[in-house]
Amino acid sequence: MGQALAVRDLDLDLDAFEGPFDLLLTLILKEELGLPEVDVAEIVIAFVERLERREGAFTPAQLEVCGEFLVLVAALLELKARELFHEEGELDVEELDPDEAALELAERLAEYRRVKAGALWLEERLTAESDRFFRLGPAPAAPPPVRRLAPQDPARLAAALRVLAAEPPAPSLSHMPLRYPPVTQFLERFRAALRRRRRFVFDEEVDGLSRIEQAVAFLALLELRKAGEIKLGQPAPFEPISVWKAA
Amino acid sequence: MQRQLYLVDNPVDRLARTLEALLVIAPRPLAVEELAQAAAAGAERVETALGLLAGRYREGRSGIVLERVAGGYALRAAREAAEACARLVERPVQRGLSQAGLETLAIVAYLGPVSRPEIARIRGVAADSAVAGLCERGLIQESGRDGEGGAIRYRTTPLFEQVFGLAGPEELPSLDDLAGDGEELRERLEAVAARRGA
Amino acid sequence: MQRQLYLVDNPVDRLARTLEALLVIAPRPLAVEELAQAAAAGAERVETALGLLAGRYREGRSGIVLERVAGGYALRAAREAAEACARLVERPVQRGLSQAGLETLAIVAYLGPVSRPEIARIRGVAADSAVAGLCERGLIQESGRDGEGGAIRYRTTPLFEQVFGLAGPEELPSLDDLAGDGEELRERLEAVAARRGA
Repeated sequence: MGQALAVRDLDLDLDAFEGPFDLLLTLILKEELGLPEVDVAEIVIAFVERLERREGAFTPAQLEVCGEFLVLVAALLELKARELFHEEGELDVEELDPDEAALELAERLAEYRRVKAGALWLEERLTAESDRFFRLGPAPAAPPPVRRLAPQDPARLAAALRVLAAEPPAPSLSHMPLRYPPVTQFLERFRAALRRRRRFVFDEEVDGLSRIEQAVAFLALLELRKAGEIKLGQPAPFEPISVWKAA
Repeated sequence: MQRQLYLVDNPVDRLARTLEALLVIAPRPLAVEELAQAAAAGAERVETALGLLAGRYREGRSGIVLERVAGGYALRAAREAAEACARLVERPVQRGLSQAGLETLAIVAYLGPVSRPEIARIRGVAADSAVAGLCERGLIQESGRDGEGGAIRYRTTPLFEQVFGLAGPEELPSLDDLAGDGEELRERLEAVAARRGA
Repeated sequence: MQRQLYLVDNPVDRLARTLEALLVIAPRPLAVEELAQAAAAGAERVETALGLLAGRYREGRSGIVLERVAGGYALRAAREAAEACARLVERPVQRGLSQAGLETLAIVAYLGPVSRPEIARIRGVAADSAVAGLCERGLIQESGRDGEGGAIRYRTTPLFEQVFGLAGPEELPSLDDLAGDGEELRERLEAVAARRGA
C-alpha cells in the first residue's frame, strides 16, 4: 500500500497526457514504480478527485478523457490480474494469453515511445523553423495554372468503384483485447434503478460484474453526477457508495 | 568586402531587404501602407526603399520584376521568361487523378447526382477537398440540392465524358456483377463502408 | 555599364534569370527536373545557375532566400524579416499543432503510409480528428488504401517538408537516434511480465 500511495503523490495531471499509453509509459518509466505495485484503485481515485474538482458541466471532451483513462485502467488490470481475466469469459479476453498480452503491450509501449520521441523532435523543429516564411499558394501576379488532364481510361472508374465495393479484410482484433461495455448501458441501468427506488448502493448494484465492467459502471455514475441527476455519498474512502436521485 | 559590409548595415538597404521578404511571401499585391506597417517603418522611407528595389528588380536585369499594380506592389516573373513560365503552369497533369479524386469521380459518375455527405459516407472520409478539386478541373458540377434546403448534389460534366472518351453515361463500364441498378449499388457501397468503418 | 551588359548576355546569368522567374511564381518548391523542363535547359546547367542564385539569395545578403527544401528549390523570406512577416501574414499551419497532432504527424512521417486504425493502434487513442486536422492543414494527404477495400492510408506532403525545413524525407533523424534503443523500457516490461507469469 505504501507504493500505491506513491501513485497518488505523483499528482497526475491527466489532462497533460495524450492518451492511456502516454500515461502508462510515464508511470512505468518512473523509477520508483513497479507495475505490480501500482494500485489501480488509487489511480482511479486520483482521477475521480480531479474530475470532482472540475468546474462546469461534463463535456464530451471530458467523457473522452474518461474513455482513455478507462483504457489505461483496463491495460493495467490486464497486466496485473491474470487470474481474474481467466475467469471472465464473457469479456473475450481469455483468448489472449496473459504473457502474450504483456509482451504485446510492452511492444506497443516501446513503439509509442519511439513515436513520441519523433513528435518531440518535430515540435522542436517547428519552433526552430518558425522564422522561415514562404508564400502559400500562387504568386499574386502569376498566370493561373491550366490543369489539363490527359485522356483517361473509363475502366479506371469501374475499378475504383470495385475497390469501394470490396468487402473489407476482417480487422485484426489482436491489438484490442481490452473491450468494455458502453457507458450508456450503465446510465440506463442506474436511471432505471432510481425509478424503482429512491436510493441504491453502488457496490451492491455492480456486485458480480467484472472489474472492467465495474470501472465502466463507475464512469456512468460520474456522468450522472455531473449531469446533476444523482447525488453520491460515501462515509469514508473504500466504504460503499450510496446513490440518490437528485431532487 | 568593405562595400558589402556597408550595404548590410545601411538602414535603407536593411528596409529594402525586409520589403523583399514581405513581397516574396505576399499572396496579393501590397499597398505602401501595408508594407510600412509590417516593416514598422514610415511610408516615406518605404517608398525610398521601393525605389531602390525597382531599380534592382526590373526587366532585363532580373528574372523577378517589382511591379506597381492596382492596389500596391507585387513581384512577378520577367517577360523574357514568359515562355518558361507558360511551360511550368500549363504542364498537362501526367499522373492524372489521385486515388481520392478517382474514387470520388467514380461515385459521382455511377451514382450521381450525389451530395458530399453521401460521397463521404461511401468513401469513409470527408470529401470536401476531392469534390472541390474535381469542380475546379471541370470534371463535375453542381446539380441541384438533395431535397428542399438539402446538401448540394454533383454530377459529371461534358468535359468528363470528353476526357474519358465516353459518348454518354451509358458507355460507362458495366458493374452488373456488383449490383442490378444504381440504387442497389449505392446500398451495397454504403453497407461495405459501414463495415469498413474508416 | 560594361560589366552589366556582360552579365545580361552571359548564358548562365540568363538561365539564372529564367529560374528566378519560375521560382517567384511557383506555388511550391520546384524540383531540378521541373525547372530544367520549364527552362528548356539541361539539369546540369540548371544546377550551376542555382548555385549562382544561392550565393545571391542568401541570409544576410538578401530579403529573399533561395532554399533547398522538400525535394526542390523555393524562395522564402529571410529569417531576419520574420517579425515583419508575422505582422503581415498569419501562420495557420505552424500555429496550433496539438500534441495529438504532432504525435500523429510523427507516425505518418516515420511509418507512413499508414491508416487511421494503425495510427490509433500506435497511439492507443482514436486519431480521427488529429488526422482530419493535419489533412486540413495540408501536412498529410491520402495515399491509396490499405489493400482492396481497406482503410485509407496517409502520407506526409511536400508542404510538411517545407514547413519543417527538410530538404527531403532523408533529413528526418532516425527514431533509434531520437529514442535510444528502448532497452530499459523493454527490460522493465519483460521483467514485469516474467514475474506475473511465474
